[in-house]
Amino acid sequence: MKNLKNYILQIADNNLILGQRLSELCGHGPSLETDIACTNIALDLLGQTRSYYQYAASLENDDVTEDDLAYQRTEREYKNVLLVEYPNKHFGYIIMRQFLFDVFHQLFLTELLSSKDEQLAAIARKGIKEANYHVSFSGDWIKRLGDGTQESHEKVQEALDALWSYTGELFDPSEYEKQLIEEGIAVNLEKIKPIYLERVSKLFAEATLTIPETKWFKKGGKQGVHTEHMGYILADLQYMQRTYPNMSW
Amino acid sequence: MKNLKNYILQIADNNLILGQRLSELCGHGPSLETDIACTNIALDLLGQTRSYYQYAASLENDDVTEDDLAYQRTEREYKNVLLVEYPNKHFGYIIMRQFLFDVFHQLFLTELLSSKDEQLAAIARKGIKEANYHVSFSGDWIKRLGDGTQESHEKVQEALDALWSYTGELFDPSEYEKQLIEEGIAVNLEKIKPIYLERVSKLFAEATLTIPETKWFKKGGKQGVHTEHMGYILADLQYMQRTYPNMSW
Amino acid sequence: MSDKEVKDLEKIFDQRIANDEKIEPRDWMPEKYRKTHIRQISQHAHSEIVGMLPEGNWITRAPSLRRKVALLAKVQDEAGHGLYLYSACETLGISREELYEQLHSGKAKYSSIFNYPTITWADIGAIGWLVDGAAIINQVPLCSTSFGPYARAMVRVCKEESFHQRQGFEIMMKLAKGTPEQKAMAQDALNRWWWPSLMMLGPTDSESVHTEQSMKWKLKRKTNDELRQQFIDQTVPQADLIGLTIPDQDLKFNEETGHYDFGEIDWDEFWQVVKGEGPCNKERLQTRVDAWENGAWVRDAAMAYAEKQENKKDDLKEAV
Amino acid sequence: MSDKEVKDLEKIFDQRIANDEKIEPRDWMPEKYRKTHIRQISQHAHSEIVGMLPEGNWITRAPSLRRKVALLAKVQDEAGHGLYLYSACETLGISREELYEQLHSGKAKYSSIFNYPTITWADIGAIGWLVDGAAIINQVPLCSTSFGPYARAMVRVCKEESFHQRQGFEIMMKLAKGTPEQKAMAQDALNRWWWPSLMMLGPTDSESVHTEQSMKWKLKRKTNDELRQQFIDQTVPQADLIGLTIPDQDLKFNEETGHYDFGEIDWDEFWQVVKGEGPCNKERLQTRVDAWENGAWVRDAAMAYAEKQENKKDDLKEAV
Repeated sequence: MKNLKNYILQIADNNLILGQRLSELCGHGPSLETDIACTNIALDLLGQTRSYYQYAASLENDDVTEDDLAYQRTEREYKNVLLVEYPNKHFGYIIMRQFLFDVFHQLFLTELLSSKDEQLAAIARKGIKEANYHVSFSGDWIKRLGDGTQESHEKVQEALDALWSYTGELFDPSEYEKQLIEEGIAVNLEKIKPIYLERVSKLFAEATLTIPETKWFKKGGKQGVHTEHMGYILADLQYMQRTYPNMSW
Repeated sequence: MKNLKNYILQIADNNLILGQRLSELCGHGPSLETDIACTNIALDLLGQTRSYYQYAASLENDDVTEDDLAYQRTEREYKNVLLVEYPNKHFGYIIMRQFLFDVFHQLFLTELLSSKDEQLAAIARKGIKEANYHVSFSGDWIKRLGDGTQESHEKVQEALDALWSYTGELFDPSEYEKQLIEEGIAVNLEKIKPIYLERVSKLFAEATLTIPETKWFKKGGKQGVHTEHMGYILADLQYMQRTYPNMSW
Repeated sequence: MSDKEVKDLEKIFDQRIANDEKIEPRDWMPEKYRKTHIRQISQHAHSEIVGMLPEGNWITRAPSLRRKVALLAKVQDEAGHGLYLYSACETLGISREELYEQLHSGKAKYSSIFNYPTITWADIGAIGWLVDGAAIINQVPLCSTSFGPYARAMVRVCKEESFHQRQGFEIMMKLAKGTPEQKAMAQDALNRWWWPSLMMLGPTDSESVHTEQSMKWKLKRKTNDELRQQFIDQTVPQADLIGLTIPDQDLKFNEETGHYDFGEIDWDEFWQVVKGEGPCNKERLQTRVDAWENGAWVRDAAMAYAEKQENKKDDLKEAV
Repeated sequence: MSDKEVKDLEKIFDQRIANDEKIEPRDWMPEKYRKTHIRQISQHAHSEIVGMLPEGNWITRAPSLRRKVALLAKVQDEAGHGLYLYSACETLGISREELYEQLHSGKAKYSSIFNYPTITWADIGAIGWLVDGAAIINQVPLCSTSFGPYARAMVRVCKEESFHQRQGFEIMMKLAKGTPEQKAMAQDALNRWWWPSLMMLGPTDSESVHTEQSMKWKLKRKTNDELRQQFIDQTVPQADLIGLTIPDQDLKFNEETGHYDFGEIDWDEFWQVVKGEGPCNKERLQTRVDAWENGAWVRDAAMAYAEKQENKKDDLKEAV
């Protein structure tokens, strides 16, 4: 049960933090249309977040709510991968972060459909259509930026160079994840990794982008060892709940 | 007593928030020497902040500490002027904000020396030497930037254009301030305003900078109506105290 | 065209409007009608876009997941409204770029209310309740305005605005019925947003330009002061219902007129904000300009990519 | 100069060092001595400057005013150390700009420990206690190194470092004696910083280059492994004192040697971080580069202003 709860939080935290990062953008996008599209993705991710946290909360005692899980943990208790914390330096980073996550997310949810845990499978069923849209949106933009102008090519290549070393962690199972893979509940990351690499490589080739050679990948998020950005994300995210504890909004 | 406490907080909050803004810079200055100098000013301001809060805390019951006053109020309870919240957009803004505050601060502390409140006069006595140094540091930089290169001139003029409308509030007494001015405790702002205008005008002329024509000045800080930056400043400032309440560090 | 011909066309045009017929983009219209509509519709579109910013300021700090999602969706709706309205405006022969240029240069205006800062969570409730409330009162009559694309856009906008207004009121109600701190937060927001909301309905009739012409074109059906009275009459009982106090000592129900009498509005503040010296005017505009300028390379890339794809298609055709 | 003459000078030079005389900037020195010192002193200076960043990350969030002021002062001290050390390095005939250029291009190294993130307040304690502790062990012998300016800079640095180390230990002690959450925070920081601190003392002797030459020039007095043992022997009892557990299952006092035996260091991680792939290498360097580039216009302005003032003086002289 503890493993399951940790696993749900791990999935949910990815969505929460990426949704939070995207929602910082709302009103600041490069065009109204992209602004609306990025907000849509944020809304999808936060919607899924709520389903996961509600499920995780149901595994605890009756007093625990989705908001307790979203807002009341300390930084070391969040289990999201480091990739989703990366700042919105410019639109190239935003889209690259999104694409690297979306391809994973689509494969992940597709596998989660056949989880032995019915609740997780049900959440995945709802999420997969959204993930399909996300990957097509971010993938299209990777092509536009990669094969657009010289400037856009350089900017999105710079983002790929910076972000690629964060992708290893997506496929690096935590201890509780390993056990749940054995039990047929968690997604077998080894299975989806080669498909991931194939898909992103194909699209990057089309977008005239080059994956940097990387010997060492960054990790730590699943163990709660985050980047220095995380503290600032949480300071804003938790501001109200921390400043006005135990109130209902 | 309530008026006095509010007045002390008003002074202290200016120092705290400006000190906080300056300390964001530490490690990011345009040169090691300016980095060290800005940190020095931040240290002076935060040191004074502590004296004020300790004094204000002593007016309450024994349980209240300087940290309660610094960290445990809500945004609407902080009384600093809006000027000190302005973000560190670039070094021109940092120095302009500093200079506009420092000239005021020096005049203010000089007057506070003769406050009927001995404790305030004592704090002013300690602070005045520091303020003298601050105004000479920021004034020198205003000259360098204003009369340096074309680029630096434009940048610091841009900062002056943006910040000038925040200076009116420095001389706009709050209700409790007015009463304390009557009682000879608070600084008579009308007295120092013309000297302020003369001093800054003289230095700006030397620095080849132009004060923008301004009919309306911004205010609200003394009444706790801050800029939208304030919430984010407090989210970081209060993070630890809010996340881990009632602990000693 | 001779002056006489133009006069005749104008007569027919006026008659069509009087008959409640819709004017469509391809129909003949007087130049002044076109210009006035470009000004008003774009101003309205700009208000939606700039209006995203004060509320957007609380998305990352919303106090619960439910509120966060609702707020994000609301701000997104405003982007959508901006999109409809810019499209309606473009049918009058002006490009989106030109419209943005007018906004960014300060030539075009947007609703002054968005130059106030959102400093507590309750401000999000107050904006939904009061600002959207006043907007609806301004906008409902526009659903049957004479220019077709504008009228149709307004039908969609108003539907969503009503939803937003209820949502805002619900936030306020929840706060007003919450802890003492929450109630104080709600009251404080009402105190700060009440007067600016009244100003949203425009300058008082004696100061207002354009009114007569706008009435004829159905860009306006009631005067500013009538709309303001309607807003007050509608809102005061809502405040009573949730136990909040309208910050106006002169506010009193007048049994004779059946309306609330109210205190004097600080028109000096109104003009200060309209003239660009409100608390956030500079920041709001700068934020829009920054978003646009920082996005230039992205828009250029999309254009360059589309061209490349087009060329590829052409090459393919030639090869066939 | 003939080879023979150089050899003679070298002999005298070596003798002076052996006699514990100080070498001063204007003295003759072998080119290799100069180069090695530029490398080591600048690396040391860069470490101070980059080292400001992980701790600087907590200044705005320090949990009390007292801690905030102390931390700010500490980070400022590091800037001061950087300043002394750059000055010492400049006496060897290299400019500050060149030194920065070496840092920014990745040619020069800085201490790898600063490529780990500070993710809780306890990390500030751990850095003071462990990282400054290890630094002191590295640095104390340098107070009597052969190159005068370096030795004198180190005297000042070491004095302040000891103060910082006590301050860090005091933060840890306070946490360890605080609430269970605080104690857990302290233990967690110790767990994360322990091994990187051991790595700070450099690669194990068999992997270490430069050692022999450095010993001769008194840039080194003990081997890396000896220093590491000294650090461990000194630190373990301190951890015991405040009730924290060193995260090493193999750690055990060896009655025979009088030292602590300890577990194996993950040298793979060490080389990963040294080679630029640690958690924060890219961010740290980018932050320094950004600060430098964003400051260019400020430095240019200061220069231009100084020139103008100089010209004015000259004009004045001519006029007289």
